[in-house]
Amino acid sequence: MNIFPIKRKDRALGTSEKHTYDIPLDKGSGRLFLTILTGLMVFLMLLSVSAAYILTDFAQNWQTALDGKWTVELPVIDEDGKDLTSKQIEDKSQQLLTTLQEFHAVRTATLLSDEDMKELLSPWFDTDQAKNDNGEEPLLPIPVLISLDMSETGAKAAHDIRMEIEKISPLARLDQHESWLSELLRLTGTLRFVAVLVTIVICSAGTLAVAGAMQSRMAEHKESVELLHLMGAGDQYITRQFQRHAFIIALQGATIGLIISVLFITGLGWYLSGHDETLLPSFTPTPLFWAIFAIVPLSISGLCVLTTRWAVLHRLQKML
Amino acid sequence: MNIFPIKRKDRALGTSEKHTYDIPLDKGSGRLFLTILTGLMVFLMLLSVSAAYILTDFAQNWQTALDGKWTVELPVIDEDGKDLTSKQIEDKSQQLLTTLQEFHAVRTATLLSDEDMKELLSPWFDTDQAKNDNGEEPLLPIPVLISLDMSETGAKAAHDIRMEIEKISPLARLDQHESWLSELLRLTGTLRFVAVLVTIVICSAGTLAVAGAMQSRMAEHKESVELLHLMGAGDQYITRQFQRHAFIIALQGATIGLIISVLFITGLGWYLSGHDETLLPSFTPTPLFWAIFAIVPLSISGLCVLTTRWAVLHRLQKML
Amino acid sequence: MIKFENIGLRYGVGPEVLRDVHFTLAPGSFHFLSGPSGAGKTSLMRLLYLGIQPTRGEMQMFAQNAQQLDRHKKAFLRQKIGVVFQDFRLLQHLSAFDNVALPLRIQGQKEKDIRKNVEELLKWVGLGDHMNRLPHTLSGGQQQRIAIARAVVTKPRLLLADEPTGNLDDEIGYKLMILFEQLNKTGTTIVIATHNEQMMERFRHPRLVLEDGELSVEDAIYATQTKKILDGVY
Amino acid sequence: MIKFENIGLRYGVGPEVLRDVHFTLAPGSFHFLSGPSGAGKTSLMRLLYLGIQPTRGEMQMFAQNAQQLDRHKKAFLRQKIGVVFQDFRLLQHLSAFDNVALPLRIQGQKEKDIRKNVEELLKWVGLGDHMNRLPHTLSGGQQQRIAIARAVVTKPRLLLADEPTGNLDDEIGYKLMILFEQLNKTGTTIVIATHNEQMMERFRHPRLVLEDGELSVEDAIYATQTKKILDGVY
Ligand SMILES: Nc1ncnc2c1ncn2[C@@H]1O[C@H](COP(=O)(O)OP(=O)(O)OP(=O)(O)O)[C@@H](O)[C@H]1O
Ligand SMILES: Nc1ncnc2c1ncn2[C@@H]1O[C@H](COP(=O)(O)OP(=O)(O)OP(=O)(O)O)[C@@H](O)[C@H]1O
Ligand SMILES: [Mg+2]
Ligand SMILES: [Mg+2]
Repeated sequence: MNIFPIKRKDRALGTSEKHTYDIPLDKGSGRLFLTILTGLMVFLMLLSVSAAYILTDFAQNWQTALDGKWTVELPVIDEDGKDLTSKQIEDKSQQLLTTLQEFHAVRTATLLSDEDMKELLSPWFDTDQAKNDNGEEPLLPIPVLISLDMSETGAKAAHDIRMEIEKISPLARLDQHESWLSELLRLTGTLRFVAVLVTIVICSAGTLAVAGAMQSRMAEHKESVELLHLMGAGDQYITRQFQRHAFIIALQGATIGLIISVLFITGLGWYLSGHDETLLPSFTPTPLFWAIFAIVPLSISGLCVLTTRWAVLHRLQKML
Repeated sequence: MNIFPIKRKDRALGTSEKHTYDIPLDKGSGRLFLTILTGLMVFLMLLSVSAAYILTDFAQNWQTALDGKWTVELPVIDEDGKDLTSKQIEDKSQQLLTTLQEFHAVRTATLLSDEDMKELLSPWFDTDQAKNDNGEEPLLPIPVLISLDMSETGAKAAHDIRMEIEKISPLARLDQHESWLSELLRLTGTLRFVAVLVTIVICSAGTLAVAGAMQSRMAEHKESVELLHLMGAGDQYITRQFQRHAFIIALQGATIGLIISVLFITGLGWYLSGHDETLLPSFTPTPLFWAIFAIVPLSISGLCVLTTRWAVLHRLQKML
Repeated sequence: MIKFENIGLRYGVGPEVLRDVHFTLAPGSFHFLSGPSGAGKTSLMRLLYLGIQPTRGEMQMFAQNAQQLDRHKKAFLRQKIGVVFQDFRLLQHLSAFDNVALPLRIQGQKEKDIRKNVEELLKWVGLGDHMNRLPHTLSGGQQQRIAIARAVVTKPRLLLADEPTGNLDDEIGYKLMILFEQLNKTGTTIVIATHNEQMMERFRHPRLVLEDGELSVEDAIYATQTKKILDGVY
Repeated sequence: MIKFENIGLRYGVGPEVLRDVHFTLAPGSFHFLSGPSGAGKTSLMRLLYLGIQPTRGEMQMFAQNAQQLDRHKKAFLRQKIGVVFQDFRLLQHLSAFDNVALPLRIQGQKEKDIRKNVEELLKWVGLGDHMNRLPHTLSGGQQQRIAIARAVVTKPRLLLADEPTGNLDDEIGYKLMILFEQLNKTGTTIVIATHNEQMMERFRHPRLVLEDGELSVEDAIYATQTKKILDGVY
């Protein structure tokens, strides 16, 4: 009973608000905690899931761009370190090309044109200038590259090709891309694994926290819950109240988390695009990527509701 | 009323524990929050205060070590870039030394011996080896250094000295240490300022949080507080209950914070000492430094108690 | 309808509060439950509304063994029981109206019917003007009337009232007793725990008397003699 | 000792609960306060124990203007008043003993004296075996007796009891009335709000009757006639 009613006019009048909850879950301090918790869960989850997604995308890019693509590299110097003439280079590369095309495992072999080379090297050298300043020849001895599209990438094919090209030029080198590609793929695999792990940890911790919070809310409103029981309310009826409460709070928290993550990821993308464009493959968000941003908050809300349901039912079972 | 008493044998028996609080402050969820809060406050505060302390110590070290110490540097090459002979070096340096010692502003001028030089340079070069491999001469042209202990460090003294040494050797250079010393001092000043700022922010935020927590605890136990009032309990009596509660919790939190900080700082010191001994001046904790570790937790506990006192009294004044 | 056989009850490891309690309530019967303070009236009520389990003995309610019901059946059975608690147990954040409407909402009735029934009942108990007030702004007697209204609004098959007129003046107390009588005429079995001798004298109903944890049943006729004398007074 | 002049009270913007209340209580007097449920008995009590301020009028208590006291004096004045609340207001985490000891501890009495006094009083109200129990494990009547013990343990100069026997059987109710009478004989001014006609008949004391927010004082002699008839019954 409020014994200082004059001080609070509205309460003193005592007209209550619209009936929404049988149990006053919408009041009390637990609310803010749960909102922040779900917000955080959604934020971290979105970060790790989108990181995993982007990594997968990168890995696929690298894989499709480079899988089955080998390269033969022909330096433009001879064994004694002297520069070859244009004629010599032309001859050697034509020779290599024909030899390589005869291999069964090679689908096509293409000599990379100057244009291709320029593009390939542009991030590292100011290739335009290098050529123009000295007329025909570039300042640095740019090697001739022959790109191979392989139908077969076994060790035998590699061995055979190596044997052949050595005959033409001992300095020519076969690059299978494999070592650094697999390195990169292993790295992204690890990162993806970490992301999944983080997701799992967040989910479990969050689930436990939600369950704990709900059980403490139940303890707080024990008397009301017992009263509802004694009036013949089934477990479902009582659980629904908590579920609704959890759903509203989770949705609020999830929205906040979603907004923060979108801002964060957009900001990060903007920052990265302004800096090292060449460092990472460019990533264009697909519809599926954006779908994650709808699915994650909804699933977390759903998870919260289910957890609540489980926690409340579990506790109710213990009551008489 | 507990209507499921059979399930909880102890409660059902209903014998209460020893009477400690008129208001059941020791129960409920606010407790953990306050403990963690004070723990965090103490931890952050200890970090920033000891950072400020160590920085002050460093700054003083640098100041006393370098204040009033100038250096004259004489390169061992002539104007055309050719190495000077040992004789030439000897002559020039003796000439400089005598000239410098005649200045009124110079207290003493000392030629740094080879030993001194070796020690001075040891962090950067493997000076021992440099000398031994090539007999007498070091690999790099190590300049001759004359250390000056100044009784006066004004701009005029600097100008006069510069004029004189230029006459002897145009390449000789006067190093006032001032630019990098003042740079360093400005940096430590900034850091110290940041530390003080952090301390103030933590204190204010913590104080507000404690006040808020206490007022919400009061709201939670409004009925009990009102009842005590109606029984004739004065504001002091009620406030004492909250103060005692705050004190116990704050002390617990402070102890936790203290332990964590000591572990943290010891760990950090151990890590740093294992790595770059030359990067930072060594720091030996003085008794005053350790006193901080006693004072900060106690002051924070005191602050919590005072804040609680203020918050509770303030709220009580509003009651009838 | 209700049959207690050899019921014993103890709280925790305390002494037996009820011992060898043995009685039958016929459908449509009306009993007073009396006994000194601390005799176990409220405890017996708790057993009847399935708030606790007896330590021993057998309880039959609505022709079912009450100790072996599953949760669903128990909830269903409780919907047929209306309870006025000794300490009211109103939900403090709900208005008087919502407190009374609660059992109807739990039973899933239509909101339109609920409004009509609840408003009518609240007017009847004299709280027509206070329907939207929160319990803590009402007087003790007004709160008790809400508790009573909440217990009878579902027209339960068993009504348990624990000291339902302790905070009410005689006039409104008698008015509520007449409400109980009317409910009883429509077939509701009623048990009222009370200390109010005057009320028990005035309304002739058999009494269950608890003394030292043991229950004895006194017939209504016993009390008639005294009642005639009192009838002259009022 | 207590003088109300033209006192009016309204809660918030609601209607006036008390209107032009006007009365004087002499030191050592004993009054019943009656009136239908919702008449304003508890509200008048709240004014008397300084739980609320009147909206208008003048209140004299213990020869002081009660509306102009500073906080310290108010606390001191409240220590001289014992209150039995209609809803008990026991502290649920304290044992029966500690609940009763609380006002003595607030007054700063010695722990040894407290123990002796409280134990004696609890035995007297029949709770000697339940001293270490928490309130929620006690029956309604037992809780009410703790509330009464807490109000009288300080031997207050003014005792306000709001429906103090609503949950008690007649026997213990009369025993407690005798406790109040004894306290009254030592000089305590007593006001008891009650609906219990029987009790008011039996103990001849003047009545303050609240009706429609207005107070009238009925003398004890008025009730004597009826009492004689009743005396034959019991
Ligand atoms: N939850 C509980 N835990 C332990 N003991 C209890 C509990 N509830 C009641 N008791 C004890 O059981 C006994 C009977 O209590 P009960 O409330 O049934 O009495 P009652 O007849 O309703 O009394 P009253 O008329 O005062 O309400 C009392 O001695 C009481 O102390
Ligand atoms: N805190 C409050 N805020 C608003 N109205 C209130 C408040 N407390 C009481 N009232 C109203 O004031 C009127 C008088 O209440 P009060 O509690 O004084 O009655 P009472 O005489 O004690 O009744 P009862 O015998 O039922 O206890 C009632 O109509 C009640 O609804
Ligand atoms: Mg009872
Ligand atoms: Mg009242």
